[in-house]
Amino acid sequence: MSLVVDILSAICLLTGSFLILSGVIGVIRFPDFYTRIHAAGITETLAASLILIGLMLIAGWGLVLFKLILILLFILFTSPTASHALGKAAWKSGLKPHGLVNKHDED
Amino acid sequence: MNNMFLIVTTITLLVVMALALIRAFAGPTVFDRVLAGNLFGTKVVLLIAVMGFLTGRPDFLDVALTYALINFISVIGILRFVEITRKSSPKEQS
Amino acid sequence: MIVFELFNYWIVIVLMMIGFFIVISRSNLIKKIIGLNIFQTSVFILYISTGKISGGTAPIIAENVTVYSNPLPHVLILTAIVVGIATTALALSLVIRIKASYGTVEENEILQRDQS
Amino acid sequence: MSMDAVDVAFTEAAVGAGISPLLMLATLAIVGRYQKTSATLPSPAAAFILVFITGSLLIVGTLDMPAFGAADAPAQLHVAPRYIHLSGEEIGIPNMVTSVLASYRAYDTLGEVVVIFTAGIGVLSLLGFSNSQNNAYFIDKIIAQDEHKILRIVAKILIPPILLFSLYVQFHGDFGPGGGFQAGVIFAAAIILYTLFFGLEVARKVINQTFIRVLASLGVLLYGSVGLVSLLSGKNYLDYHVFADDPQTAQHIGILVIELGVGITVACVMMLIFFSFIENIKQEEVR
Repeated sequence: MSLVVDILSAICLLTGSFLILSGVIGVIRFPDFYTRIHAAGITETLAASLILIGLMLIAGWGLVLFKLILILLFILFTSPTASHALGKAAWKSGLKPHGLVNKHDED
Repeated sequence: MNNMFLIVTTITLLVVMALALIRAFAGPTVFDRVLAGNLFGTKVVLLIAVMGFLTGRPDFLDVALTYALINFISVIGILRFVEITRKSSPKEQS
Repeated sequence: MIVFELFNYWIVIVLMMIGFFIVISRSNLIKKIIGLNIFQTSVFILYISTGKISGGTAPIIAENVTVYSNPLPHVLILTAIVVGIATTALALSLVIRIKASYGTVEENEILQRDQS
Repeated sequence: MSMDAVDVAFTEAAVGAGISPLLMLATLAIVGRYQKTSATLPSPAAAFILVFITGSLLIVGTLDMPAFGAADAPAQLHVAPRYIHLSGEEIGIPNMVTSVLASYRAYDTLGEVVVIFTAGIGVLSLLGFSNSQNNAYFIDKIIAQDEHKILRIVAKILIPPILLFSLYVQFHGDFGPGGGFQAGVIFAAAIILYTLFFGLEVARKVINQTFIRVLASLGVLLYGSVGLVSLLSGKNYLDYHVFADDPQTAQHIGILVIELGVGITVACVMMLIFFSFIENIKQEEVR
């Protein structure tokens, strides 16, 4: 039983690590702000949840589990909201997506 | 056995934080920098949680929780102030 | 190996010198305050790192733990951080007043205006 | 975390990541971001050389410092072992940082709280004790232009848990990381989040300005009067043993009251500072 939990938590941790790595590579490599926010926003939520779930599996019952669930809830709430706020603020400030810029310049 | 995976996760998190810092320095617009800062912040939350388990005292998740909250507040606040600064000095807007 | 024994002081010094450089080489008062903040942070790290005892854990009493790190620097720095933000706020409000009466926050422009 | 300073990490997380950059940005918003940089001071090269020399001298100076983590460094030898070994029995709470902060060195902490309070008064007197009769804050105009509905809803969901969490931090400081300083800052951060989305005008209605001014002073007074009570009962200043017969219970009561005073003062001063910063944001005149 404990071995199964260990393996599950290891899988969760490793998948989470892979996802954040891919997310940050997207943030580094993508050409403009909106694609970057896409890379960061999408991977961040799932990766953070996976890592926290992996930790929960290690933690077992108790106050620690409760706090981890609390952190997970907060991250699930705040991370998409922050991404939304960023995207909206960037759009309002007049930042256009990569492809659109050229079109407008030519007009 | 479990520790090994925790260490792997920690190292990945550190690498990711370094890469996010690169974007924060390079980012052409202020929003790129805020995005990288947000990314850095969530990674710090995860890092504190993982480190708590790694050092064997997972009671200290309070710090991670605080960081998650405050990180959100400061990202939102920074965006608000970017907006305010842009609107309070209209002549600089090009 | 001396590098691993003293690296905490070196990190502190590098950080401290970055702050110092900003303070003496920028004329913008807000940048100077940011430099002072970096300097202050380096002092915090210096204090905290002297409190560490290898093999010890955080100074919260727990079972099966005998070695704790030194709680005294933690107390000093804990209060110093909050005092630091309060004094930073004071400095920033001084900058706001300077801007209101001089119309600039550049140090050399303020000096020029004083002399003329 | 690798230096085991949980409480400090807590404070730095709350202060360094939240309040401090927001204050900087508020100042930038007031002062105007795009200052023309006419001429920097003489030359960066001279400054760099000076910094380099100082840094090298300091590094030479570290060579005979005790090594990182050494258990026999002078800092570990004198008063710290007493705190570590006896605080469990004398104070009876697990978190040594709290027991040193609020009991052994309560007098120092009183000084720090007074410094924070004084800084708050200084900020208020520099930026003006406006009693907000004019209802035209610039930030309210901006918020009215752009309501951010989603963020408002999320803020409404998040603020009560944050306030609750700050109370948890306040009263759990005896057992885990936390205490008055951190709780005050977190509380203030929640109010700041509220202000940024619902406007200064509304926030001023929720948090009465005069009330928090009085409350900030009451926090310091609470702290000081604890000391006065013990002084009048014939013990030393801030000696908690007058509150109960059992020394550990007495310490518990004393620490609880003192942390409460600290928390109230810090929260109120941070809110006051933030309010007086953002009410100074104005539309820049076009010259």
